[in-house]
Order: sequence, then C-alpha cells, then structure tokens
Amino acid sequence: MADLMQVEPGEQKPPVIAPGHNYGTVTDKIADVVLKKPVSLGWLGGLFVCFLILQWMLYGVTLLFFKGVGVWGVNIPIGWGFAIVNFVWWIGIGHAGTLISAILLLLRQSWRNSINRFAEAMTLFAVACAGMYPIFHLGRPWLAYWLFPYPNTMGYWPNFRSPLVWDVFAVTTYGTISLVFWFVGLIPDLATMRERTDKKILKYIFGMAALGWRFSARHWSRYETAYLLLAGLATPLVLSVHTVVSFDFAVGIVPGWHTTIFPPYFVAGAIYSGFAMVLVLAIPIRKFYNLGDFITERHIENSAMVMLGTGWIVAYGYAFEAFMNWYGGDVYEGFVRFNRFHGPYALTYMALLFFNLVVPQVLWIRKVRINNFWLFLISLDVLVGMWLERFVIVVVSLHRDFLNSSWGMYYPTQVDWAIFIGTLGFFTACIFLFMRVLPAISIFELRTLLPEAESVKHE
Amino acid sequence: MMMEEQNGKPHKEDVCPGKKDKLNLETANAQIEETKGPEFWRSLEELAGSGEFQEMMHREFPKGASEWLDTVSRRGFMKLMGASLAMAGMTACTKQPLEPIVPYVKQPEEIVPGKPLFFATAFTLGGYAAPLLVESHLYRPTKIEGNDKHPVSLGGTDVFSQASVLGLYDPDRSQNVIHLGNVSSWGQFKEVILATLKDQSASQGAGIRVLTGAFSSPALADQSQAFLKLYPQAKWHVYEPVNRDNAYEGAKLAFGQPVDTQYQLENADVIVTLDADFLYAGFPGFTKYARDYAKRRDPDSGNMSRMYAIESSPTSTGLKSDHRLPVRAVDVEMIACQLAGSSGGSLSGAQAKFVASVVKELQAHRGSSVVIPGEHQPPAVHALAHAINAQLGNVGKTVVYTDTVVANPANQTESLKDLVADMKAGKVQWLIVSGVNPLFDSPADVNFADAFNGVPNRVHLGLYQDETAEQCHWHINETHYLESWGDTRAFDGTVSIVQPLIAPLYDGKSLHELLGVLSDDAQLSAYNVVQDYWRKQHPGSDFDLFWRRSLHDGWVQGTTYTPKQVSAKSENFSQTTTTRSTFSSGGPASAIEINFRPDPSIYDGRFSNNAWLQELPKPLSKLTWDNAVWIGPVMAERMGVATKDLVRVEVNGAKVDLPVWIQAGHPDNSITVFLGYGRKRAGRAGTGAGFDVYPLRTTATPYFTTGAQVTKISGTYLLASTQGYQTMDAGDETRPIVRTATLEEYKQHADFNEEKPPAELTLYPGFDAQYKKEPYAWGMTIDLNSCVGCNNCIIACQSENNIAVVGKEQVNHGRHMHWIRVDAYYQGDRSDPQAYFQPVPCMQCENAPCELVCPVGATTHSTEGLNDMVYNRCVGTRYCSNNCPYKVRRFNFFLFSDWDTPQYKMMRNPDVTVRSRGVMEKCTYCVQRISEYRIKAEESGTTDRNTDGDLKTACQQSCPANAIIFGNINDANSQVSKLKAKQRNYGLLDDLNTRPRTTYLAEIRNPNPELQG
Amino acid sequence: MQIFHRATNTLAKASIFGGLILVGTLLWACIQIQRSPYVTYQHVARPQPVPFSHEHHVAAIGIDCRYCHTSVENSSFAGIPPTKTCMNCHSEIWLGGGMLQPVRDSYASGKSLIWNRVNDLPDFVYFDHSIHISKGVGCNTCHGPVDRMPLMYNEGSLQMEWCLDCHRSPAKNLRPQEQVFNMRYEQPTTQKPLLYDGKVYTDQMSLGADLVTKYHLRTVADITSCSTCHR
Amino acid sequence: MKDPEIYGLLAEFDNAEAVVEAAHKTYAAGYRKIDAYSPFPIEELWEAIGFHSNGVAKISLLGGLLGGTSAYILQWWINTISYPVNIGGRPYHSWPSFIIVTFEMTILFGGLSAVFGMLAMNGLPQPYHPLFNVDRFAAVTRDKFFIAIFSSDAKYDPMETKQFLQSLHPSAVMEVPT
Repeated sequence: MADLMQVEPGEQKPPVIAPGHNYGTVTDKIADVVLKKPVSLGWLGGLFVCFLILQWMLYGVTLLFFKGVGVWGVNIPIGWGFAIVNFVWWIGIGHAGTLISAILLLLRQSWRNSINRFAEAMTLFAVACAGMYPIFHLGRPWLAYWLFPYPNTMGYWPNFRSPLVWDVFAVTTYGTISLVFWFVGLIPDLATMRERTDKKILKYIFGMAALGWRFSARHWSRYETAYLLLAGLATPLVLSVHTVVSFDFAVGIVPGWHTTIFPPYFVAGAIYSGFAMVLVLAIPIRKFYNLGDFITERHIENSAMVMLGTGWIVAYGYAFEAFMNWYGGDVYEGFVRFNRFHGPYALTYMALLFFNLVVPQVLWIRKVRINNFWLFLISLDVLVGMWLERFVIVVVSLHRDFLNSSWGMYYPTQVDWAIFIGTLGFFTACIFLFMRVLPAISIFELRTLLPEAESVKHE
Repeated sequence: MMMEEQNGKPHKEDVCPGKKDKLNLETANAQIEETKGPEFWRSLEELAGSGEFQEMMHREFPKGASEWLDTVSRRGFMKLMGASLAMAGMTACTKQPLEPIVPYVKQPEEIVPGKPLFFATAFTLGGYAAPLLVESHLYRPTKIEGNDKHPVSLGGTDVFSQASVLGLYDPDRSQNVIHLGNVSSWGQFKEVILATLKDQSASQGAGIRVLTGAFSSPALADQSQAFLKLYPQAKWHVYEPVNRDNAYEGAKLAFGQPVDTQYQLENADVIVTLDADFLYAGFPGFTKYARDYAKRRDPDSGNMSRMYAIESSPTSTGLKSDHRLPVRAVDVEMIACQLAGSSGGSLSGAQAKFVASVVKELQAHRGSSVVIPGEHQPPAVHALAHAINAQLGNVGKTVVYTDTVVANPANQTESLKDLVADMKAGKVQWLIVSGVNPLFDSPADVNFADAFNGVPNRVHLGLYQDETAEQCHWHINETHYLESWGDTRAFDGTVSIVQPLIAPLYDGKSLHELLGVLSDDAQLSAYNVVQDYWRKQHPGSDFDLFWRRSLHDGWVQGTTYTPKQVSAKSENFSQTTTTRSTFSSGGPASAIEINFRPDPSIYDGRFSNNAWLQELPKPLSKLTWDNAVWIGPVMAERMGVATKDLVRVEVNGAKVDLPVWIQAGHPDNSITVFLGYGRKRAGRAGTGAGFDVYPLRTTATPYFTTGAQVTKISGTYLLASTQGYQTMDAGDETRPIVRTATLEEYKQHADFNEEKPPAELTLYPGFDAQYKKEPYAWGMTIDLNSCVGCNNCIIACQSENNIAVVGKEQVNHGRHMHWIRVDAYYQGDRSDPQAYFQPVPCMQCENAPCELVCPVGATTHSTEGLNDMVYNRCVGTRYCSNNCPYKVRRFNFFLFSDWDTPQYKMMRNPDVTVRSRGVMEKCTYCVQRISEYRIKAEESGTTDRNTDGDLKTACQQSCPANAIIFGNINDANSQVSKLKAKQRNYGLLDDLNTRPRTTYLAEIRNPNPELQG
Repeated sequence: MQIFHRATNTLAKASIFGGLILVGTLLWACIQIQRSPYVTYQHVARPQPVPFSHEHHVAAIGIDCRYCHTSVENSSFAGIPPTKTCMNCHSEIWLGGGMLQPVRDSYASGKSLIWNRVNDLPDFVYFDHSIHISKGVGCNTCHGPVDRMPLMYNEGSLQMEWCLDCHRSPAKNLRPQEQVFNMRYEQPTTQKPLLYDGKVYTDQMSLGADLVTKYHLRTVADITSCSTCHR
Repeated sequence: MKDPEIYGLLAEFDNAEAVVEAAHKTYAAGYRKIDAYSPFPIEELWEAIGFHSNGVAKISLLGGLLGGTSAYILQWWINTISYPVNIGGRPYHSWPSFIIVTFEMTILFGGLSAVFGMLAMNGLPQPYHPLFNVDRFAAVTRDKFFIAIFSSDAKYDPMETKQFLQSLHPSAVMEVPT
C-alpha cells in the first residue's frame, strides 16, 4: 500500500469530498439518486441490454444441462476450460471490494468511505457470478450438494484433502461474510432512507430493512466494534480465498500449476483486476449520477496507483515463474516456458504480457491517472489481460503435460462464450438495479469525513 | 459337458431373446441376470417380447440409431436425467422404480444364474480360423477369448475375432429375407428356388453359379462337392479382394503345386521379411507368430533374434525390426534376387550395404534363419523366398510346407474373371452370392456390376443388406458364426467345430442350409451337415464321445497338418535362382508407386459396420473412422502437402480424391491407400466413412503398381487421430517415456535404465506397511520388447468393460473412451525412424494424484492397491483427469453408452457397471475378475486364491505376445514379481513419485553392429 | 414519526427465530425422507401376481430356503424358483385354489410369472449371496423374519449406510455355519448360552470375534474398500 | 416519582461538539438512564454517557473458536473414525490438509457471531420505538444530534430534568410519549 500514502512533492492531493458540503447536503445528494431522481431512459436501456445478454447465458446453461458438459470445448487432456477460467477471474474481481472495505478501513484510508459501498456490491455480484461456474462445470450438477459434509445415507463424506472442497468452504464463507459486511454497512443508511422517503410502502420496506436503527450512541459503539472485527476477519479471509483458489492449481502436479509462488501472485492478480473493475464502474457512475463531489480525482488516482502497484507484483510473479521453470531444471517445467512462448497458444501469452505489463505502465504519468477516459480504457485492458492470464494458467498448462501422446488442443465453443458473456450481463444488470434501489455511497461514513465532523475528534 | 444342452434344439430356439414370435422364459431370465447386473432394464417390455422390442428389432434404424455417431444425442432431457439419476441411485433423492424379476418356467440344469459359461468355437477370416472360448451369460455371448488349450491360439486372439461379438449384436444386421426389396420369407424363397431347380437339373445346373469367399470348412467342402456332383455343369467360384493368390502362384512356380508355408519363428535367429507384415492380424498364423517372435526377443535369454525388414509401406513388423530398409514395393523383387545371390539390379550405397550384411547374416545362420515374403508381393518373390530358404537349409527347421488350409486354393482373381465372362456370355441363370460383396470390392477392370446385373436370378446370403444384396432379387439374412453350426481350419490345419452360442437372433440361415435347399434337401440343418460329415470321418461307436470332446476342447484331434515334402521344379528354379538378373522393374525411380493394403481395422471392408473396429486407432497412424493416403515425409515436402490436405490419386485411368496422412518411414515416390472404406450400404457405423479406393484396383496389379499420379487439390478433410503428437521430443528435450537400449549396451550395463526415484520422497508415512501386510497387492508389467502394437488389448478391454463408442467427431475432440491405449512414437529420421509401441492402461499409482484431488472421494485406494473408481459417487469435476500425469482417465462428456438398443443390452458384461453421462471412468485392472477369484477362494475357506497365471486381465488374456503380465507383487514367485525384479523394469514418470503399480520393461533392440551409425 | 405498531418488535424478533426453525426443519425433513420407507420401501410389501406367503411355506410347512433359492450358496444371485418348483407340490395339492391360477397358467403356457423385486439393490452395487452365506451371515440377518412375512417385504433399508453398519463390525452378526439358514436363530446371551466348537459363548461379540478368525474374514479396511461392492 | 405517560425527555443539538459536551454534563449531573443520538458514530459521545465497554469482541472470539475447533474435529472424525479411506497414500489424519477448512470456519463463525451478537445486544430488530413518536427525532438520520433522559432514571423528575436539559442550550427539548 506504500504508494497510496506517498504524495508526489509539490502536488496538492485533491480532497476526498468537494468543499461546501455539510451533513444535510451529503445526505440529500446521495439519497436523492435513489429516491428523487426519475428513472432515466439510459438506465432502462442499459438494464434491458444486460437482460438480453443474460438470456444468452440461460440458453447456454439449458443446453449444458440437457446435453452434458460435452457442449463445451473441454476434453481429455484439457478437463477444465472457460468455466474455471471465468470462476477464477470473477472471484479475483470480487477481491477489490473486500480490500477497499476491509483492508483500507484497517489502514485508516478514510478516502475509501466514498467508494466502499458499491465496491462491496461489486464483490457480491462478482462472487455470485463466480459461484455459478463450479456448479455448471460438474458432469452431474444435480449432485453438487455432495461436496458438503451432511449426514447422508451413504455413510460417506467429502474428501477434505481436495482443494475443491477447500474452495467450497472458502467461497461460501467469503460470500456470506461479504454479504453481512455489506448489510451491516447499509443499516444506518437504510434508516436514513426510511426517514427521507415519502412513499408509505418504501417507509415500511426501508424501515424493516433498517431493523429499527435509531443512531443510539450505545448501538454505535457496538456497531463500530463489530464493523471493525468484520474488517479484521475479512482481511485474512480475502487473502485466504484466492490462496485457496490458487491451491486448485498449486496442489496439482501439472507442470505450470505446481508452483509455490501461486498464492501471493494470485492474490495480487485478484486485486489488480478488482481495482480495474472498480474503476470501470466508478468512472461512469460518478459521471452519470454526477457524484463527482464524493468520488473525486483522489479516489480515481489512488485506485490507479493500486493497479500500478499490484501490476508490478504480478509482473514479479511472471518473472519468477519463468525463472523457476529454468532454474528448476525439470524437463516438464522447462517445456512449460518453451510452450508458452513457442506453443500454439503463444499469442495469448504474448497478449497477456502486453495487456498486464506493458500497457499499464502509462499509469506512471499523473495526467493519465486522472484522465477518466484513458483510465477507463486501461482498466478494461487489465481486465482482459487478467482473464487471459487465467486462460494461460488453466488451458495452456493442461494442453501439453507429461506424455506427448496425450497432448491436445482446446477450442471454446459458442456455449462457452454464451455462458461467459452471459455472466457479464448478469453482473452489470445487478449493478444497474443496485444503483436504483440503494444508496451507492455510504452516507453515514461520508458524514464522518466532513470538516465539522473531523473537529469533534480533536477536542 | 454343457454343449449337450447346447445342441438340444429346444434351447437354441428359446435362448434367443430377440426371436420374434416367441417371448420365452430364457428371454425373461435374462431379466434376472440383468436386474442384478449393471444394466437398468426399466421394464420387461423394454427387454423383450412385447411391442417396443419387436419394433426395435425390425425397424431398419432402431431407436437411438444416431447416438453412435452424433456429437450430441437427440435424447430428451428427462431420459438423460433419468439415466443419470439412476446411476446416482438412492442417495440422490431418487426413488428406485419397481423392478420386475422373471424366473424360468423350467430351468436348464447347467444354468446357475449369475455364473457365466464358456463354450469353445472358432472365428474364420479368409478361411483361416481363430480358435476361441466364448463367455456366455444365460446363453448370451458377451466376451470373446482365445482358446488357451489350442496350439495356434494359446489364449491369444486378434482384433477381428475379439470384435466379432459386437457384429453379432449389430442392430444393423439384416433381419429378414428380402425379395425385390420387400420383406419375404425363407419358406417363399424355398418354393421359388425348388421350382426353378427342376429345370436346372435338366441342364445339369449349367445355369447355376455360386460365388463365396475362401473357406476351409471340411464339411462345406464336402457339401459343395456333393452339390457339384448333383449339378456337374454348375460352377463354384471363390473371390475375396484380399486373397493368397500370390502365395499359391509362387508355390506353383517353386514346387508346381499350391502349398501353405508355416514359419517356426521360435527357431529363427535371423528373420528377414520381404514386405511381409506377419505381425498383422490379417496374416495367417498371426497369433502364433506374434507369440513365437516375442519368445525370441527376450534380451535376458541370451538367444535374442534379429529381424531385418525390407518393406515399402511401413508396418508394425517393419517398425519392430532391428533394421528396416524402406524401398518401393516394386524394388523388393530385385533385392530378393540379390539376397538369392544375383548381382543384377542397381542399389544405392546404403541399400547395397544393407543387403550385403543381410546376406552375410543369412549365410552365418544357415538352418536357423528365415525369409518371409509378403502376401502382396508377386509370385516371383515368393518363389525366390522358397529358393533362398531352401538354399539356406531352413526348410524343415524354420520353414515348413503343408497342404493348403483353404479347401480350394484356386486363383481367385482368375475365378472371378471366369464368372464375369460367363455372366457376360449369358450362361448364368442363377447366381448365388454368399458372404462376399463383389459389387463393392471387385477390381475395377472386370466391371462386375454390369455383367452381374445381366443375370436373371441373383441370390445373396449375407449378414448385411450391403451393396451386393441391394442388387439381388433375393437376399437371405445369414446367421452370424456365433449363431450357427460349422467347422473351420486354423492355419496349422487343425479343425475346430464352430458351435452356436445363441439361437439365431433373426432366424438367419447358414450357407449349409442354403446348399441344402439347392441340393433338394430343404430340411437339412447346419447341425446335421457338420455332424454327419464328422461321423463319416470318425465312424464307430465312440462318435458321441469324440464329438463332445471336439466341442469341448475346441478342436478335432488328429486334424493338424503334418509337414509336407515338396520338391523344387527345376525349370522354375532356374529362372528364380542366382543367375537371374531381370525383374519386373517398377520403371524409373521417379515413377510413383501406389500400394493397396487391407485396412488394419476393418480389413477389406467386411468389418466396416463394427463400431469398435472403426474407432480402433490404426496401429501406426492412430487414425479412426477413416482411411487416408499415406505419403512419405520427403515426398510430402516435395509436393507441398500436409496431413489432412486433399489430393487426387489417379491410376489405371481411375481417380479418387482422399486426404493425406504423412507417415514416417514411408519410402519416397510411393504411396499407400487402404481398402474397405467408402461403403455405401454398410450401416450406421460404416456407411459413408472414409474413401473407396477399389476403383483404382485392377486384376493385373491388385497390390501395387507404378505410374500413379498424385496431385494436390484444394480443400482439407477432418481426420480424427487419437494421438496427434507422435514423438517423444518436446521443445529441445527428449522425454524418457519409452526407455531403450541396444542389446550390446544392455549387456555391458544392464542398469542403463537410470532415474530410479528415491525410496522415500514424502513427509508422510505412506501405506507401504499396510500393503506389505495384505496377502495380495496387484501389479502389472508391460514388456515393450514383446508388444507388437496389434491393438488387441484395446478391443478386449472394450468388450470386457462395456466401453462406449463415441464417433469420429468426439474422437477428434479428444473424447475417445479406451481404457488402454497403445501409443506409437517415432524417433530420429522421419523417413527411416526408430519406432516404439507403448500400451498405457491405468498405472494404479500408490500415491495416486487423481485420488487426492477428488472432492467427493469417488476415486480411492483399495487395500490391495487398486485405484478404485466409483462411478456412482462421481460428480464429474474432471480434476482427477487433469491431475493424472498419464492421462488414462476417460470422461463421459455426453451419454455415450447406448442405454436403449436392446441388442447392446444383451451384449454387455453384467459384471461391469454401464457408465452414465457425466462420470469419469478408467482401467480397473478388471476388478470384476479379481473379485470373482477372491470370492471363489474365500468360499472354499482358504485365503490363497492361487491366481498366478489363472487370473488374467482382459488385455493380458488377449495379448498374443504375452507382453502384459498381471499378478500379485506380494508373492515373490509370481510371474509379475520376477519381471519387476529385472533391471530393465521402470515406472513411467516414476520421478514424480506416483509409485505406479504398472511398470514397463525397457525396449532392447538387437541391431547388427555392421549397420550401426 | 412512528411507522410501525408496537407489536412489530415482537413480530420481527419472532420471525427471525421462526425462519431459523423453519430452515432447520426442512433440512431435517429431507434427511428423514431419504431414509423413509417412501424411498427405501422398507417394510412395504410389493404387489405380486400370486400372494405367496413365506410365513406359510417356511414356518408352517418348514421348507428350507434352498429348496427354492437354489443358487444362494454358490452364486451371487440367490435364484427365483422356476414355475416348475411350485408345481412340484401344487400339481398334487391345492389344485383348486383360485389364487394359484397364474402359476398353473404359467406352467401350461410356458410364460413366466412376473414378480416384483423385493430386495432390490441399485445396479452399480454388486452383492454376492454365496460369500455372505459361506462367511456365516444368516439369511434373516438381512432379510428379516421371513418366516413371519405373509407377504414379502425388505427388512433393511438397503442403503449404503445399512451395508456399512455390518461391514464395519462383522463380528456382531456372524453365526455358526450350520445356523445360517435357521430362521429362529438367537444370538447367545447369558440366559441362552451357545455351545460351539466345544466352547460356551454367552455373548455375540466373543462368538463373532472367534468366527472372524475361523472364517478368515478379511479386515474391516478390506471389506470397506470401494471395489468390494462397486465395479 | 414516575410518570407512566412519559418515556423520557429529548434534547436536540445542532452539532457534534455541543452534543458531546452536553452528554458529559448530563452524566456528570448524575443521570444514568440516558442515551445520546448522532447521525454518525462519535466515540467521544458514548464515552461521554459512560458507555465504556461492549461485549462484541468476546462473543466474536468465542464464535471463532467454536467454528474452528468443531471444523477440525469434524474432519478428524470423518477421516479416522467414521470412514477411514486410503486416499492417494496419504495418512488418514493428514492434518495439513485440514487446516484450510478449519481456518475458513473460524472466520465464518467469528464474523457471524460478531454481527448477530451486536444486533442482539442492541435489541434489534426493533422497528417500533417510543423515540419515533417524536417527529423532530427523524432529523437524527440527517444532521441533528440528541440526548435523551429516560423516565426510568432514578434521578428523573419531569420538571427538574426538563430544566436541566434546557440549561444545556439545546435547540429544543421535547417529551417522548410512551
């Protein structure tokens, strides 16, 4: 996080909240996005498009369940294809949310207050997308519940030595904790909405959801402790989740998977892609809902810096991987390197190096960091790059392993694409809905950032 | 003795579940078998007798027809779920439907439901018999095995006989008598033909012609003689597209009479093949030759043989040889002369050196060497081979001459020509075609079809309504050899009685019965024909004993041929011996030669509807479902064609477009095409697969000719190969997958075979202690020296373990299901490579990487060291396959097993679960057989299962070369333990510390020092 | 301003616990249904073409199991008697009995009787009768008091956990060979001790332990390996 | 003397400093059954009304320990007691493999017990509350701060307490009807 703190000399950090705001204005501006703003055509149109894309996924999944995983490009030796690639990619994206809400909270990075709400929402939706794939990719999805240890008539249990079982526990825990974290953060704001709306029905709904929160100091005290504890627990959790995901590969003996570098390098990659997604969402949101006062250049720039930083950790990962392939002196590991550069999938590897390592370097330039348009493009580029990384790890490692006789190729089918792009539709659809029904920025936490609130702290 | 009951008519009637008009008790009893077996008969109706079943048996394309080939089955959602859930069983919130259970009314004595019976019989190809034992569950033959008591088989079999059980249950088999395209009946046919025979007998049958394939059946020979005596003017023709004309003509050249040649390879120190592929299932005596060859390839025995191959199109034989000289087929004759001492002909330096040292070797091993001419080499080469063997004094030692196995060694090509001539001349009123398909496979230049269509009455007797049947007035559905009585000769002359394992599924008739009708004895049954014939041969009171014994043993005592003294015909030898210096040259070296070969999997096309064989990877190219034109690397480069490109092949004025397969080791200016593909009416599996090359073939040059044109045309064609990458090189390294050494190196330091992993590579205490405690720990060795890549193990496994067929497109996706595969690797110069075969079943690793990663524990380790795969627990993450370094696990990406077609249900092995969609499967070391022995032993109250040598896995049992040995590694005296103790024993990828239970014996070659480097 | 009525508080809290209880009950129900006769047919008589009474034939007449289930000692499959077996007696007695009509029809017409399977394992399970018999597992250990079943039903749930229960501790069910077909066999107790091999047993476990060694039973690890039953 | 009609008195303030100061005074004045309300968490505020420790941390710790141990015990029992199976030659009790699930369960139970503990101790959900009867109280969700002295307080007296609150210069003092 070092590069978050550092300030280039001579440059004035932009504020976290634009000047001239007080408790009231902050509350109104954010709440009105939901309560007062009329439904715009743009919003409807966007939601509709996402919905259509979602239908494509449903088509793919129906085909999948009717006919079997054979409708995908998977085969022997490449037993895992898009399903796992997308799973890892989505889970990774989710990580930024938790990082912002939990880790930055612990690090007292108060600027995170204005982006943590939708970052967490993003996490939830991303995890939802990710969570579908492990079930889809089963040969017999209707038996997915066998992965849970429940008292069954077989007197038989899941195999706790398998990384996939670890995955089940890690991902479900992660999903639950993220959801709770998000909801706890929402409670006071729901109370605010309860009072701000004039519609009776909304009053009831928000009122119930707010659980009757009444801003009592005693409640606040327990609330703060619980919130802090959640942050404290979510931090190791978020690190563990992608570590466990990386174990899916690192525990295997496939050349290109069996590496100790994977956990840190996966986590960094996750945050890398996660922040890219944050920016891809934040930039349009602050524009169209003119929340520029709260999601300021400061946030944009910091996120850009995080990308730059994690980008370099990832770069180190690649370098070290290649080095170990050579240094290990193992025939098969050595060939992994050779195959990535010269094999049939060399292009994807080159592309991922370009997208993940070369392009983001322009972020060294501050002008780019604070230029919404370019930053948006770079974020997209990183998202693509990180997807390619997962593709290379999963497919390119598998397609040529130990016995030459069993080498094969993987060609994604249209169902592969349908389901992948479909989840993108699902994700964005969720974001659209979220923007309409809930305060996209944590109102009460924003209040604490106002000067008048600051003053009380230093009595 | 069980065959008694077998003989009893009533059984043979009742046995068959498929019999239309009668749903009977034995049928029903199959039920019992099945309900306890793996299959899931939903209701009796589905099994037999009732409407649905009848319908299926009679519809031309039964329900689910397309499933064999389609990528995506057309079955409904519920069906899929139903089947899958059925697998999931009670634990998956499913309720088992009520299952009916149907007992006999009167139960035959020898039947113990749940226990299989074994019957001896024999399969015949081109007149040569493969002696068999057939496993039968409640009178349903399910598995073909070699007759281990029979001198020729010794338990070994070949792919064709192994796969024939699928042929029996093929739903595409002809099921009716057809007259002019309409369903008719045997009765009507008899009426018609008996009427016409009246006027034929007047003309002494001048208008009758019979066309059959080559046969060795003494009974049939006898019957045909009788028939010809009845109609002296009638003629009996024999033609098969792949025949032994050359061999017999060669024999006539040399000895003035047709004889069969047997080679005693166990006595041969030096083997020289002249374009001969004696390690190919189509070669008479293959099983015995493979075994004898392997016997002499043991580097530890001290008398390892050395093999030189002079051949054109690459073969397993050539690739197994120590030295291989790739030449065009036309040049073989010249080289043969040089071996015989002639100085004629021009040879390149390398070739000359090769020939010189071969000559030297032969001279050095007089009486213990053998020269084997190829079936498709011209008579002259055969004659030369006879001459050389004679000169070297090999005759009587390594070479033995006997009477011909086939009853009628006439020149089949001539025979066909005569027939066509007669047909053209309008002399033929009645043509009876039996078991052959001339409209598909006769040479182009005889224009068989035209002449054929001029014949007023054409009758076809065959298993399928094929191209020929289509053009016949009458088609009679023939009985499969597993349905009918008969007899046949193995290549050593021994006669086997062919006894039926099941009553004719579709009321078929055999040639015996047809002849019966023709000779005006309409009541004649095949059973009577055969038994009467042998009663004549073996008169006397003890016939019944003799008969039972022959049936039980699987062969008739005292019918084995004794070696025959043949004397050289001097005048013929004068031209073949050393002085000769002119040969039927192939013209300039630049002239392109085309070779015609029977397909390694579907032979001449007769097996093209056998999906097992279609999906069986060809030994060298690993192609499935297709034939391609083989072109050598050099020539391909010159032409600028790549594998899968389409080329046009023109020769003898005909042209065929087919895809290229670049075959390492193929000589330059020579191409090879394979017969039997491009069938138009074969059935679901065969129709439309591959390309028909018979149009290129002429009577003059049936096997090879020069002057072919090969031109690249636009477009490519999808070829589905199971092994895309056929070298051990990866990047700049060569992987130690197949470990090899020369005999010299091996003698110097037998431990050349380095890279033994450290004993304890783990932080964990392993299970070694427990494994040691167990009385049994299963293991396997595969001797790469013995393996000749014949693929037999693959089919045996497929049959034993109910392995599904997936079709060309799925194979191309890398989704074939074979539990054991035979990898082929080519190293070195692509034009003249070293090649190796490596069978790869599940390694049953002690530290199995697959088990560790399965989230539901569907694959675990048994206490006896088996890597168990529990299908019904599998949820299909495919993680185990990813983590399997040997990639021996196979996944049901769709519902590959056919759960509908009733015939297949009868075929399945009830002791092995039929896998459903979405589950992983793999080699189990035939755990069902292990269990059988365990239970047998434990019931007798002992812990000793005395399994060694008795308990065999399917692959081991079928292997003619004894390359695969399975057994108890905790017993120091077991065969497998001894082999594992050898220094050339190594574990594949054992540096991964997977500790495989299946290990390999490194391949040791025995090259001639002179020719090395 | 006040939105909710006083009662809402109780209501809200109650609904939370209510929800938890509901979910719990549902899960519990699923698990129970899996084991209920609805799924397992346990103790449920199947419809049969002939109301054959084991009670009558075994208890009243005293026919041995093996008279009908002939292959039970030497095959995986116990065997369902062919119609012939029925007719051995019923060609002599009960000739008029209307309920036997199907049997006589079957014998006359040669068409089999079609029964409904009672002890029906899923098709991926390979159970072998002969080995269990020869290791001293009594018929009624699995099949229950057949001699008291007017209509046949399956005693056990036939689920994997049910099989494992015995495979994990065979000793608790083994009995002397000659007692295997004894429908009224009782395990030794202090009240009813059992004399076997010149040794007096007063409890099952000690008897079982001795029989395990006597019959060379394989270890529990052996007989709980997957491939023991699944192939 | 208690007044059954009145739940308590509520004083409204405009900014954080004021309410904190007022809270200190109220506590100093000996009132104990009091509470303060602010649109965002102010540590000084709950300190001021004498609320120094809450049990959330302990509950979370207990929950975490419970989750972790039960998870490990479950895995151990399954693999060594319930159905020991030889998987890939690993020992039945291969503890390194069991750590991850143990860890995840610790986090899950720790987190959940923290949150639900917090809600429980706060007596939530509680959609109805007398305070909501005071319309001006709604402003607490926006920008106003409040101090409440409940009639249940020993020192509570309708008149005196009201005067006391007035002395804190609130922008308003209101009665909270029950």
